[in-house]
Amino acid sequence: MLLDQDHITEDGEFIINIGPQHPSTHGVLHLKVWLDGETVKKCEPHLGYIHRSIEKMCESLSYRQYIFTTSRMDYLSAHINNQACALAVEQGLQVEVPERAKVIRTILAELTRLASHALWWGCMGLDLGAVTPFFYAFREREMINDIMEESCGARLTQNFIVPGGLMMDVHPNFVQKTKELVKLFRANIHEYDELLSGNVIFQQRTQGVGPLSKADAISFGTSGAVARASGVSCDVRKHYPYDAYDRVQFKEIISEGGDSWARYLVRIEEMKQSFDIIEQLIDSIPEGEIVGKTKAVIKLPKGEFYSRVETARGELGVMLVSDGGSTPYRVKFRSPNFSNLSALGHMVKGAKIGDLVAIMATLDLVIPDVDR
Amino acid sequence: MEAEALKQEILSIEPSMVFEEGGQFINGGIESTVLSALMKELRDRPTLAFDYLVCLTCVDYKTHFTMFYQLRSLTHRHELVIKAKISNIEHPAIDSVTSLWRTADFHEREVFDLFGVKFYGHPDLRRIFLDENWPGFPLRKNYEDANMIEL
Amino acid sequence: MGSAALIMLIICGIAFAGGGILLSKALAKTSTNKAKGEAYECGIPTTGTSWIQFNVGYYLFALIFLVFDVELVFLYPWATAVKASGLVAFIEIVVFMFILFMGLLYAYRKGALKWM
Amino acid sequence: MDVSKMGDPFPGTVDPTADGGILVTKLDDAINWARANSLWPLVFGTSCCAIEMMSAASAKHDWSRFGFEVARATPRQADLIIVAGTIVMKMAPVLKRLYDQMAEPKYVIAMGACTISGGPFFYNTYSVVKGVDHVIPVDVYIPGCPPRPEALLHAMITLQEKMKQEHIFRKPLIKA
Repeated sequence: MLLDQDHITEDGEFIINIGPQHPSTHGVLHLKVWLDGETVKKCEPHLGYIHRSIEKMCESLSYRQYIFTTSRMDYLSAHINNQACALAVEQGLQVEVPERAKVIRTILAELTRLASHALWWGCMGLDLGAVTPFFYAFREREMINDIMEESCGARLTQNFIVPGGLMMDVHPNFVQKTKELVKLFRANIHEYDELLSGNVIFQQRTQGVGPLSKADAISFGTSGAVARASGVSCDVRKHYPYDAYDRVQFKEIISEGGDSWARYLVRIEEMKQSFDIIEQLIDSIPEGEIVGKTKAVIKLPKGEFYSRVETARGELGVMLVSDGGSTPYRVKFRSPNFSNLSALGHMVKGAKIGDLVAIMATLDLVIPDVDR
Repeated sequence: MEAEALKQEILSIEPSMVFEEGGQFINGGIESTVLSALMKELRDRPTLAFDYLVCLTCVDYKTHFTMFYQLRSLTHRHELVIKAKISNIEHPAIDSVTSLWRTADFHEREVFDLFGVKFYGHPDLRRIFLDENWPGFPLRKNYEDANMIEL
Repeated sequence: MGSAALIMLIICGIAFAGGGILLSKALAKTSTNKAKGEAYECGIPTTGTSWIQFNVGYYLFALIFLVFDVELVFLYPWATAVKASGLVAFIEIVVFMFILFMGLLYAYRKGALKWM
Repeated sequence: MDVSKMGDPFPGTVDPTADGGILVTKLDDAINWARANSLWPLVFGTSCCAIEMMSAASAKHDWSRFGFEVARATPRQADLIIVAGTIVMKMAPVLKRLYDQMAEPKYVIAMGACTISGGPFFYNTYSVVKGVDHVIPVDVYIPGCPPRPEALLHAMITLQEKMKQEHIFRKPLIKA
C-alpha cells in the first residue's frame, strides 16, 4: 500500500488536531487546523470537552448557591465571577451593600486580577519556550494565594461573597500583608519586563503576529485586554463602575497595536494599574457591617436582572431571569473567553504554526469559561 | 442620547415594537419575523450605531421562546435589549445576525445546540458543545435525561 | 593489538545495547490494545492522510543541509592533521569552502532559504 | 499506611516468604524503588485542579522532590496520568485513548471531587461523567475542590508506597 502511485499524489488537505490534550491549549480546547506546509489555512475550534452544563445546573440552585458554580467557570478570576453573580442578585433584591464590603470586594478583585495576570504571563513564557517565567510567576501567585487563604480559607476558588456583601470579615493582618505584597510585587515587576518583554526572540515572535483591527475586535465581540489592545475602550470598571471602582483613579490601558505584542503590553500595564487601585483602597477600608440584610431564602421579583464585571479576561455578563421562585428560571453567563475565542480563527489565517501558539497565549483563554 | 429619544428613533424604524418599563435597560419586544431588518438598521444608522453585540441568548418560557439580543453602541455608549418572541415551539427558527456581527456565529451555534432554534442564513450551523447525535436539546424546560440525577 | 581492541569495542557495544533491550523485555509487563498502535494526536483519531504533496521548498532545504553536512565530513580528516598537511592542504580547504559558499549564495539568491 | 513506621520490626509472627528468598525480593525492591521515584506525569489538566497541579509543580510546593518533575506532553513517555479536573462525556473517549496509549506500567491519580464522583456537578448535569473510574482504573483518589498542592504531594507519596508493594518476580502472598 505504501508506494502505490495515486496515494502519494493525492492533493488532500493536511489536517492536524491541536487537540484537547495539548500543552499550549491550557485546558481542553480542540483546534482542527488545515495546514499548507507550516502556514495555517484555516483553524476551527471544537468545543465541548469541558461543557459541564452549568447553566442547566444553576436553574436548580438557590440564589446563594449558584454563585459558587462560577468560581469553577473562570477559576483564575473566581472572586470576580462571584462578584458578578452577587451583583445580579443584589440588582434584583435592591439590597444596600455596606461600604466595607464594597471596598474589600474591590481589593480582592484586584488581587485576583494580579494573580491571574501573573499566571498568564508565566504560561505565555512557557508557550513560547521559556520555562523560567513560569516559576517567577508562581512566586507572586503563591503570595497572593496565601493572603486569600488566610481570609477566605481557599486558595483558588475563594467563595467569599454572598448576595449583599461578604461571608465573613477579612483576617486582621489582611491589610498588612496586602501592603507588603503590593510593595514587593511592584519591585518585582521589572523582572517581568527583563525576562520576557526585553527578550529579542520574544519580541520578534509577538510583534506583528495575529493582527486584530479595531473593527474586527468590535465585530467579534472581544472584550478585555484583547479588545483594548486593538483600540476599543471597553473597560467595565471605567464605563459602568460597580462596587468601589467609582472612587478610585486608574488609567484604562488602550493601545493601537492590535497584535500579540500590544495585547501582552496591555496586560503588563494593567498589572501596574492594579497596584495603584489596591494602594488607593487599602488604607481606607471603612469600618462597619460586611453584609446587607437579606432574608434566609432569597426570592427575586419576576423579571430579568443583569450585571457585568471586568474579569481578568474581559467583560463577564450575568443575566438572571426570575419567575419569583427561590431558584432562577434561567441564568445566562456572557463569558469573555467565548467571544475572544471566536476571533482566533480570523487572526490565525496565514500565520505559522508557532504564531498560532503565540496568538492563543495572548488571548489568555480559560477553556471551562468558554464551554461553561 | 437619553432613553426617550432613543425609543422614538427605534419606534420610527419598527412601529410594532413594544417597550417594557422597569427593566435595567430599554427592553424592546418584537416578533421574530421582523428581526433582521430592524437589526440591520440598528447597526448601520449612525445616530444609533449599535456596533457591539454583547450577548445573544434564548429563554424557554414553555409557551414560547424568547431570543434576547443585548446591543451596545461603543460610540454613543447607550444600550438596548431586543426580545424577539418565537411562538412556534416544535420548530423554532429565526433569522441569523451573523452577517451583522461576527460574534453571533458562535452564540447562535450555542443556542442551536442547547435550545434547537434554527437560524436562517447561518454559515455553519452545527452543535458547538454536545455531540452531533445528542438526543434532544438540554436547556429546554421539557428536556428529560435518564442519567441526569435530579436534586 | 589494534584489532583485539576493536573487536572488544564491538562486543561491548552490542552487549550494552542488546542487554538493555533484553532486560526491558524481561522486566516490563507490556499490554497491547487497539489504541496503542494508532498514532497519538492529542487524543483524537487522526483525520486524512499524511501522504500528501508537500511544498518543494522543504526538500530543497533538506538538500542544502545535506551538502553542508557532507562538507563537514571532509573537514574532519583535515582538521586532525592540520600541522602535518601544511599550507597546501589549507589552500585546498579554502578553495573547497569557497566553492560551497558560492553554492550557498546561489541558493540564497534563488530564495531557497526562505522559510515558508 | 504511616510512612514514619516503616523501620519498626514486624509486630506479627514472621513466616518464611512464599518463595524467592533474599536475591529476588531485593531485585523486586530495587525495581520498584526505581519506578516509584521517577514517575513522569502526563501534561493533562481539564479545569481548576490543573491550576493547583501547576502550583504543586512550581517552586513553593515543588513535586520534583519526589521525582515527578518531568511532565511529559505525550502519553508515550508518561507513566502517570493525574486526572486534574472534570471529565465530560465528550472527553471520556479521549481520556480512554490517552490511557491506552501509555506504556506499561501506568498509574492514575484522580485529583479533585469532580474525578471521584462528579463533584459539584453531580446533580442536574447532563454532560458530566460521575467519576473518572467509569472510564479508566484509578490508583489514588484525592478529595477536595480543588485539593491543596500538599494533598497532591501526599497522594503521590501514597502512590509510591503502593508501587513498592508490587511483585515482579516473587508470587504475591495473597492469591490475587
